[in-house]
Amino acid sequence: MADAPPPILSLVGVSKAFGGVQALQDVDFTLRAGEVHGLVGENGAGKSTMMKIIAGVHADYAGRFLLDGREVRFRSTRDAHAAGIAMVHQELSIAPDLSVAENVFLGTQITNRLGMVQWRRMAQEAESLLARLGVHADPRQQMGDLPIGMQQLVEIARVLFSGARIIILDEPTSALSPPEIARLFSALRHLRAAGRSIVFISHFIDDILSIADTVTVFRNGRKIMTVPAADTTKGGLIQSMIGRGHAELEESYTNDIRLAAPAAGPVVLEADGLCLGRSLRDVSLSVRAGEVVGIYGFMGCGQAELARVLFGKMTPERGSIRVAGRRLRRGGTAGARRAGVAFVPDSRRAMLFHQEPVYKNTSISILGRLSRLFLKPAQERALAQRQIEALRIRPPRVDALLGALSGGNQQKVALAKWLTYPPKVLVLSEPTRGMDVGAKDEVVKIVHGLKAQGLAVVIVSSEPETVLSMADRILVLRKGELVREFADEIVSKDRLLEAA
Amino acid sequence: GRSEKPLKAAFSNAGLQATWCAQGKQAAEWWGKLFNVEVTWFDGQLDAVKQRSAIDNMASQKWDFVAIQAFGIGTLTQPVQKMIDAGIPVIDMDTLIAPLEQINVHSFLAPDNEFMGGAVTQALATAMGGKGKIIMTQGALGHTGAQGRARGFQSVIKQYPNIEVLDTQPADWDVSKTARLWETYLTKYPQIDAAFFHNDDMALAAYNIMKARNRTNILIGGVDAMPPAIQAVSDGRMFATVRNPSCRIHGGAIVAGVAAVAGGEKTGKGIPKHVITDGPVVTKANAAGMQWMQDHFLI
Amino acid sequence: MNDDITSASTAHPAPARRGLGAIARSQMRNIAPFLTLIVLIVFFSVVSPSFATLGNVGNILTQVSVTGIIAAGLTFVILCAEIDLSVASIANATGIAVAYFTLQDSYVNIANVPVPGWVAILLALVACSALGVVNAAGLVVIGIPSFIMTLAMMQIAAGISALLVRGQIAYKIPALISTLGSGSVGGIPCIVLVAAFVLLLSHLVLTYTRFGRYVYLVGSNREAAENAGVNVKLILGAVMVISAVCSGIAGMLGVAHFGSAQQNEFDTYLLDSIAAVVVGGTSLFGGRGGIGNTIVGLFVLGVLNNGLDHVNIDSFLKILIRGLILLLALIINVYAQRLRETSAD
Amino acid sequence: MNDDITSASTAHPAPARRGLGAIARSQMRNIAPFLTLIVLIVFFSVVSPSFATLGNVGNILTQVSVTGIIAAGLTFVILCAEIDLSVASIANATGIAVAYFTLQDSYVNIANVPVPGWVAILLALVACSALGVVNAAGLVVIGIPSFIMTLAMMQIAAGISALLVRGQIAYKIPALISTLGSGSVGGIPCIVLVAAFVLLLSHLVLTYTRFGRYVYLVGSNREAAENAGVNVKLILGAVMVISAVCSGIAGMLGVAHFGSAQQNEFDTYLLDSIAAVVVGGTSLFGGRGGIGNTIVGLFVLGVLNNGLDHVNIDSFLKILIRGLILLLALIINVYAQRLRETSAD
Ligand SMILES: Nc1ncnc2c1ncn2[C@@H]1O[C@H](COP(=O)(O)OP(=O)(O)OP(=O)(O)O)[C@@H](O)[C@H]1O
Ligand SMILES: Nc1ncnc2c1ncn2[C@@H]1O[C@H](COP(=O)(O)OP(=O)(O)OP(=O)(O)O)[C@@H](O)[C@H]1O
Ligand SMILES: [Mg+2]
Ligand SMILES: [Mg+2]
Repeated sequence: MADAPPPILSLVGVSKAFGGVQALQDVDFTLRAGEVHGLVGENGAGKSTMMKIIAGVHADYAGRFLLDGREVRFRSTRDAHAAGIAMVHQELSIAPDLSVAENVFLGTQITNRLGMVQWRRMAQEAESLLARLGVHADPRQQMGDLPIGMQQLVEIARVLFSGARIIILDEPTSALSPPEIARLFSALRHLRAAGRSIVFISHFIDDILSIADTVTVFRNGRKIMTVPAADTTKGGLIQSMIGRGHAELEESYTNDIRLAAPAAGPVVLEADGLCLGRSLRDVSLSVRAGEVVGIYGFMGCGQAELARVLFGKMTPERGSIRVAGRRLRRGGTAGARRAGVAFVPDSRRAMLFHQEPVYKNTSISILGRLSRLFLKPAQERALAQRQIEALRIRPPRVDALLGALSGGNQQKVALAKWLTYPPKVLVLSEPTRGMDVGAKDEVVKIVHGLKAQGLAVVIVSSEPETVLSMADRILVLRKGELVREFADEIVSKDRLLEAA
Repeated sequence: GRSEKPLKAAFSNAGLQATWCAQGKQAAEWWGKLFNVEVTWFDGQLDAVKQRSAIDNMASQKWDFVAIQAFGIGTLTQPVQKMIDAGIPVIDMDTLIAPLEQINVHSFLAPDNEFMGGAVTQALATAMGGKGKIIMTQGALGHTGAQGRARGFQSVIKQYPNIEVLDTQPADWDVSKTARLWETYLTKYPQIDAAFFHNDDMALAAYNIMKARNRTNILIGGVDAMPPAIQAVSDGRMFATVRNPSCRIHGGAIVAGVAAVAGGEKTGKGIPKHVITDGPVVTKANAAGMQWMQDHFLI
Repeated sequence: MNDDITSASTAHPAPARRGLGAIARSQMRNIAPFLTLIVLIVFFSVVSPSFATLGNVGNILTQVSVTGIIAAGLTFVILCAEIDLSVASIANATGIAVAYFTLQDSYVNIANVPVPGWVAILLALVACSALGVVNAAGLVVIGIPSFIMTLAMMQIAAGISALLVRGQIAYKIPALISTLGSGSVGGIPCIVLVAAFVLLLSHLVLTYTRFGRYVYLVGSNREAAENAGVNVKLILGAVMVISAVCSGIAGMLGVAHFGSAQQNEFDTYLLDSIAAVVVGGTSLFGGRGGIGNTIVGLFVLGVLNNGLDHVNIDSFLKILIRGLILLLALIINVYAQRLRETSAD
Repeated sequence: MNDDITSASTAHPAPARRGLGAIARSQMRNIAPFLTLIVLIVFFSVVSPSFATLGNVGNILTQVSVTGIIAAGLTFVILCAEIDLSVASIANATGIAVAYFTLQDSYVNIANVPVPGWVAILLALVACSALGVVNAAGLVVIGIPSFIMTLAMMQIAAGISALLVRGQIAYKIPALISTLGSGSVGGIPCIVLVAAFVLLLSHLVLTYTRFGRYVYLVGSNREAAENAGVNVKLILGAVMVISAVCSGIAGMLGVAHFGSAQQNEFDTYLLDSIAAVVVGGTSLFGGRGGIGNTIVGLFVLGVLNNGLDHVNIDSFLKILIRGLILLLALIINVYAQRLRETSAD
């Protein structure tokens, strides 16, 4: 990186606003040929927004966009494709109803001279492209039938091998298992060697440092700095990301961690012999009051289904769930809520009402306790106000529309709705997926606080750091089966991965 | 006369949802029993496409004779032609299957709509004393029956310079649209002396609106003279209606068919190409008799 | 979150006291249809002297009553981002059912089952609720999309109507229904009062009850509602039943108002009631709008239909004009909504 | 790529050759409607001797032809997760337009504008494309949901029909259309051949062209399509126009087939064509299904309608039976789909 090659892409003074939200403010950014450029920053810092401008998703922005030294302005993703820019979006962007092969060639299906799609050739080429990422899937299979991790890999394969010279990866590893991540990195290194430029966004600083040549840090819609990866440390990056130094945030969990001694509280949640198709096979577990149980497994190993079953969203084919001794019968999520189970799903979109005010978001789960028939908006507001203060939600207005809050504050609102009348059991599904280090830290603190209040907490995650940072006891799930329990012993990330 | 061997006849009418058609079905079955004819029904469901499918299916089966009331004029020509070509006498009831130039049916049994419209209008005009204000509420403008009734209305009204026609909007045979129109009329026109409706159903729906607003002094004329309307004429809710003789037409089709098959009656010789089947105007005076004749499927 | 967030909160400035302009913009969804209504009223008042009379106001009120009752139920369904195509058909079947259970004059040729009036009404209500329950079961238990579930129900209810009247027309209905449908109190038609009552009740339920809140939230984000422990299936089932019952009531009163029960009598009410809800500004995607919007939509269509009866234009042209004005109202809604969104937060 | 990648592949073992059972399960969406069809055919063949005859097969083919042409276009729209409620209305308007531009016999009382046959056909095609373009513009430019955009278009096209024929009936149409609609080649009705051609062409377009694959992609995940550089608005606009043109062709042939052009002639085709697409197993939520499904759906409805004419049951009961069987077919579809999903992965 000593004699830097000329930039192939640069943004100069770019700004972008959504309504009143200033997502990007006067940002300069430079990408060079043959580099992997890491991008870090808090949630909502504007990383995705900038990449979407480069990929032609957002056409209305202020500022200049230079490609190979010439000014361009993409009107659509088509223009970006034509210019050799491809992007893996943060949200899975696949067509579940189409075949795997078509997803590999999404939008660029192989045709013959007459314009007819060549299905057989497409399947063959898809198979060989996927094999280069170590994926062996039947290319004729329907995409939606694949596990999430495989779907993510197919999308990555599409972008990596599309022939684009500028490749943008927005949090591509969130659904991947560690071995898959390793294979992805190896592929990225090959592409870099071939002179492609890659932008890599991630909240895993370790990953960034291991793959990136250059790192750019964003905060609050502004670029804070760009440094060679070799010249910075994890601590330094976190410092500039969130604007403060936090020793404990640097913890990488590669070292040994001593799990707490078994909790003494009464058993609150008891699941016995849960079976659900191929997702869950005879899963039994019990959680005591004041205990945090982590359930770790690779994406698609059944942990998402387990969380849903515990909250009544799915009915297991066999097995029973007891909350405080009472059997949970088919009552859907409402029945589980009544029994004292609370649930926080992995995506914010799936738990909040963006067009409604904060107080309606916090009161939805307790309306039944406030009154049987008529609403009591004054009480709803008062309770919301209490939660806003307790969790320091900003802005502190119960009537603010939820959509106007920042992501972290939205996340707090989602938690707040369960805390007015604390539940007996809290099920968190991937509670830190896609969160920046600062936000993760907040979640850890809240979970510890709830544990102290005597809640039984279940954390289901495919991120080892998440379970390691919060759980007192860790169960490892592999292909729907509980294969290992870590309790009252020393664990580390490596041993966890080994077990999974 | 009655056929010795049982005959098989296929009937289709516009749609059994309509009372007039439902009564026709009963009449055809009644007369069919008397004449040893087994009647199979193909309902048009008040829909050109559905009736066409039904007639297509009818045409691919064997019949001694066939009688059809078309819902959409000109929509059944092809399968009907096929049956005519196969030598099956096809009797056309009430509405043209296609213009008579286009298709050679055995006979066309139908009322003269222009005459019916004119006859009721005449009765209303006379009762009005030749002067006053009248409203015509039309059926669907695309309906040939409605067009004929409107012509009859206009031809009579022309002769009365002192009768003013206030409005002639169509209500498309739809009672809810009739109600809406008449609510407007009753507020818009403080004086309405008479009202002519292209059928009795619309007339009775409008009467309901008039009653709700105490405007029952309006003379109401309708068309069809089905039992509810006869009742309404008897008890004075309606002034007059004219009989559109469903039983005569459907029963007549049975008779014509049997005559053709068993008696060898030839089209244009024994039976004319066009039989006009008009019924009389029904007022209080002849209402009871009209009801009796219908009870026995005579008119 | 932490201190630096509060300091950084300039990125999301707390809106100052909302000015009149801001309120107007945020209410665009409601204001746009209202403006359409005003324009129509002014237009017809100028064009026809008989339009802007007290009597005609009464007409318009009466004319939108049946649609209004159906649209009230449909509003619940559409707020949940579902649709009910069986409303008119269920209205028809219920109207016919109540007549079927009433003694008809001898000249009405229907083999029916007369029972006392209140029993007839009760049976008719049970019938429409049952059809609603079938819709609900199809939607939430079996999982058929409401669009096609209610499409099938539309045919089933039409079939029931056909079987009950068998091509005849029934005229007699229980006295209570008859009074409610065609009587009047102090010059105001009872049917208008019933419609007003149903709409008001629906508004109160939607705005002030727990159930109403759930309806909005389920429509706004179904998955989030489920994840918050709301019994989404129950809510969806309930709105389908509410819609069917409203349709049933409308059907009975409609039969009383028109004076007869016959097949296909209410067919036009399907498009009219959907159009009323949508033109009023309630979103087909759920969660936005309400009875207030539906009322405005009802009057837009009611004034349009009634006004066109007052002006003397070619009957054939009227159909086209009606379609074009409907399209125009939709375009205005969309642009008003867009204006609101771009100027939001 | 390199050794460590291939060696680590055990995480996702290569799936074994898919067995027959797996294929059957994955094809449930297509198999279920087909089974329904078989059951109906067997049932009617047993019940009625006149059903399973060569002549009647011809009847069924002819009867589904017009619906088939409309449904072909509608399949594009529904695969994109949109809907077109204006198909029947546009068919009617186009059929009337082509007659309007043809010299009518003197007894037909229409003030029309006769032009040479090919010009008339061209003008009619331009007319239906124009209506399709309006639908497309409303959907993608203005942003009106297709459900209500095409609801408005339904009325607009009906208005145009009314204005053109003014309550009259036109009989004459250009000779080419007349041959295609009512002629036959070697005993096979031309209209069947045209329908087969349109369906085959649609199938080829949907399966073997990029445009067709974009239709599936847009229906499956609109945002992913956008991200993959597909011009989503163009695709959506195109399917609306395709649907309108198919409807227009169906309308012209329908007029030829029925022998006359008049208002409201084709109203039933709306529900019939939607039902055909949906009963065939194409998802209203887009991305799943296709012309093969539509063809099965067409025959399910065609056999049902035709078969009921062959059995001697109460005419009033038939409407109900038709509705119930429709519902049953939908339930079977849903359960078949569910079976597939639970047995997947
Ligand atoms: N389509 C949109 N409409 C409105 N606001 C948006 C939109 N997309 C992004 N924003 C806002 O712009 C800001 C920047 O968002 P962006 O997605 O770029 O953040 P990010 O850095 O990618 O965060 P994360 O790490 O959570 O992915 C946020 O406040 C977000 O709420
Ligand atoms: N000031 C208040 N007093 C009483 N209830 C209120 C108040 N504000 C909100 N609510 C409650 O909020 C719900 C609907 O009110 P709100 O006006 O917020 O709805 P909305 O969805 O914003 O509707 P709109 O479409 O009018 O914007 C009702 O349940 C009502 O009880
Ligand atoms: Mg992002
Ligand atoms: Mg409000």
